[in-house]
Amino acid sequence: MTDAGFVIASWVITGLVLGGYALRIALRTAVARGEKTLFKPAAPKAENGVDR
Amino acid sequence: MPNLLQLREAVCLLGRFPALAGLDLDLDAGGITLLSGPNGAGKTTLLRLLAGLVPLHSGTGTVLGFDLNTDRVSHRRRLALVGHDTFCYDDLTVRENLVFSAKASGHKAAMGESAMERLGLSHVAGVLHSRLSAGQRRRLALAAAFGRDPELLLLDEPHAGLDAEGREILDEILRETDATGRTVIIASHELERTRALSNREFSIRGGRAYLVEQA
Amino acid sequence: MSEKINNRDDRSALLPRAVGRVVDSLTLVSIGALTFFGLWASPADVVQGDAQRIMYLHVPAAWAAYVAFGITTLASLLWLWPRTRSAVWDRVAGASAEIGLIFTGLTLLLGSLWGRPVWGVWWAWDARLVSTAVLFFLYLGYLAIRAVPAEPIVRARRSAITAVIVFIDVPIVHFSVNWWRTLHQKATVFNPELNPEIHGVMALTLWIGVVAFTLLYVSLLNRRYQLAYLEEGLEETALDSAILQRSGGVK
Amino acid sequence: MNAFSEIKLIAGKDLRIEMRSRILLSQVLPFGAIVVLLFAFALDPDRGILARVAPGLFWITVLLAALLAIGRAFSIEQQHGARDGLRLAGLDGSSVFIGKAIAIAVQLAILEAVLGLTVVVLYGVEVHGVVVLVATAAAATMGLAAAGTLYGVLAAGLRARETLLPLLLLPVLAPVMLGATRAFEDGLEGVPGDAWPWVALLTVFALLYTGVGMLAFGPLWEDT
Repeated sequence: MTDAGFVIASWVITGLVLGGYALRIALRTAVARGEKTLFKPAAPKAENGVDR
Repeated sequence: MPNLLQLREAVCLLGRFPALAGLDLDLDAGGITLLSGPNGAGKTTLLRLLAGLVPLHSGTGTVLGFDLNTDRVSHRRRLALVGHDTFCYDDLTVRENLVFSAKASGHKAAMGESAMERLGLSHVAGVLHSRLSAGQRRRLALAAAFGRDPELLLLDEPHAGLDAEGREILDEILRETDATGRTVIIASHELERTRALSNREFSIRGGRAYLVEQA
Repeated sequence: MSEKINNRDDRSALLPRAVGRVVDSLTLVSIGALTFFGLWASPADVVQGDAQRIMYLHVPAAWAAYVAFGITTLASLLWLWPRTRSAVWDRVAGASAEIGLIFTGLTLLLGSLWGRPVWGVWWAWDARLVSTAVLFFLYLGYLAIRAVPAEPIVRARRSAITAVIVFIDVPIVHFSVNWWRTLHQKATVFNPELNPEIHGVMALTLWIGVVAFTLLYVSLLNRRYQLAYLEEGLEETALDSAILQRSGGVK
Repeated sequence: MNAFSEIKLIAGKDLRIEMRSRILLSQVLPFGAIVVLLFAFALDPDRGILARVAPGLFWITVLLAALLAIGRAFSIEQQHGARDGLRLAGLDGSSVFIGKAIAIAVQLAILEAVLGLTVVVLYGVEVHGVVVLVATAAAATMGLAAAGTLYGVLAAGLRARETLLPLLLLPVLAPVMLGATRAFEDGLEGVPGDAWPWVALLTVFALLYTGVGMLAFGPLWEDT
């Protein structure tokens, strides 16, 4: 791979990593918002906490 | 009589499950109080909350004058809890466990020794915890608690797993403790036996407490 | 223990909505500018050629990672200090550490991509690379502790303490690794140090990179914070109904 | 009861349990020995590499064995709710921390002595600079015990503690591993002068984590 290839790859990877992360936050936010209005009150979660 | 404990809207979580769901409870010092109610009602969690072992999720509570939201540690030396576990080490003998427990709570080793005698464990003093029978372990757990000379005694199913003789010893000690003005709280399924001892009863259901009118 | 904190009645977003929008747009603009300057406007390096352009991402990413972990530490200390204790700081600490971890991972990836054309290897035992890798694992551990479900106040306290004890290790790691490489590495085969005298357009580009990644960090932090707040709200709602159900609807 | 007798009580209890159960002798030491043996398989003893890399292999082995010892120190508190009993006793958190750290340090010291001897014999290491080696081992052991106790209580009581502890602890202990290895190399190569700065670094690490541990152990011990 040429130097330019590495440069392009670095930009692409940066875009994928940061874009992917931002997208994940956005999706989870949408889910969190949606649940709140769609199923109110949300169903109680299963009991799976810390063990003592 | 001074107020011993007060809980308001107490919520305690086991993981994400609300074991106590807005429990209110008021208790004055002295006497023997019985907590009755079905399994999973929240009795064990209530006792652990009073002992400061689990935090309050919401609500308020004071025990022996300490606010459970700001300090659930300082009152511990003045109470003892007998739970389902023995709180003892497998690789220590009966005597070593009791002496350790007494010393750790700031008492003399002799306190542990005398509790051992009182519960009739002297003949197994040198036996490792891991080799004790279930009944002997129950006695050991009781001895560890009594060896701390507590102002407030919290007992979770203390009769379970004890033989007839052990039960007699336990009831005798409870009466003595009561006579000295200390407070005992017992969670139990053995209602006949414990009702005879106690002078008030709360029924715990669905993570809440309800006063039972005495007949 | 410590006094109770109110988990619900505090800010749902870190930045006011309008400010958040401005930060978001500035982030996009500055990333555009960085791409333009980094790929076209700045000249190729005399020694490293085009490969040196990776620096315009690598260095800002490392910078943002350090800022993020710094904020995590600061927020954790603010949580631990009774007078400033607030669920806000717990959320900031968690959100910032997660973003920091992403940036650290990216720094390592970019360093590797840069190392290959310049040094001829994907990985070199360079002091900075090694300590960045250790940093990555330190904060991975912190986030693993955060992920363990617990009573909110318990989780917040545990996380805040963990953040502080993790942070203490950072200078020790840096110091020991630097010392190790300088004591035991003979004349530097690789010269990972940036040419300290970067002039003109190259310096400008690097600065744009730092600004862009800082803005990106703030923007991500704001969003991640909001998400943490929303998810706490869902937990709380679920818990309220569980409590209601358990007590048989008595209120 | 003063802090000193509380510390003595806790350390004495942990060491007595260890003497009875002999987990260190019957499990941790053999584990360390087999790791030492496996390194020889992997690196081929005939090439003369073993003696040169012995310090690194030794400290990696100690580190892995230390993880087991630390895990054990907190698993004894999990059985039969012993931890609840200890919490109810109302002991000072920093006393429990120091007590448990001392017990772990004693066990690590024994472990290091036996494994060190094994490495010297099996890898054909010529021992020089005993003073520097002992000082290094002492400082590193303190650091391992302090950081190990602190992270041990952090992981104790959590669902995934067995897997969480190594993930948390190994990066934290990376500087200890690095410093102790370099100091051992310098000591064995007959240039102890180079080793002392590393010993100083190890000491700083140990003191730092002891200090933080005394502050942080109490709340962590309560919460998990």
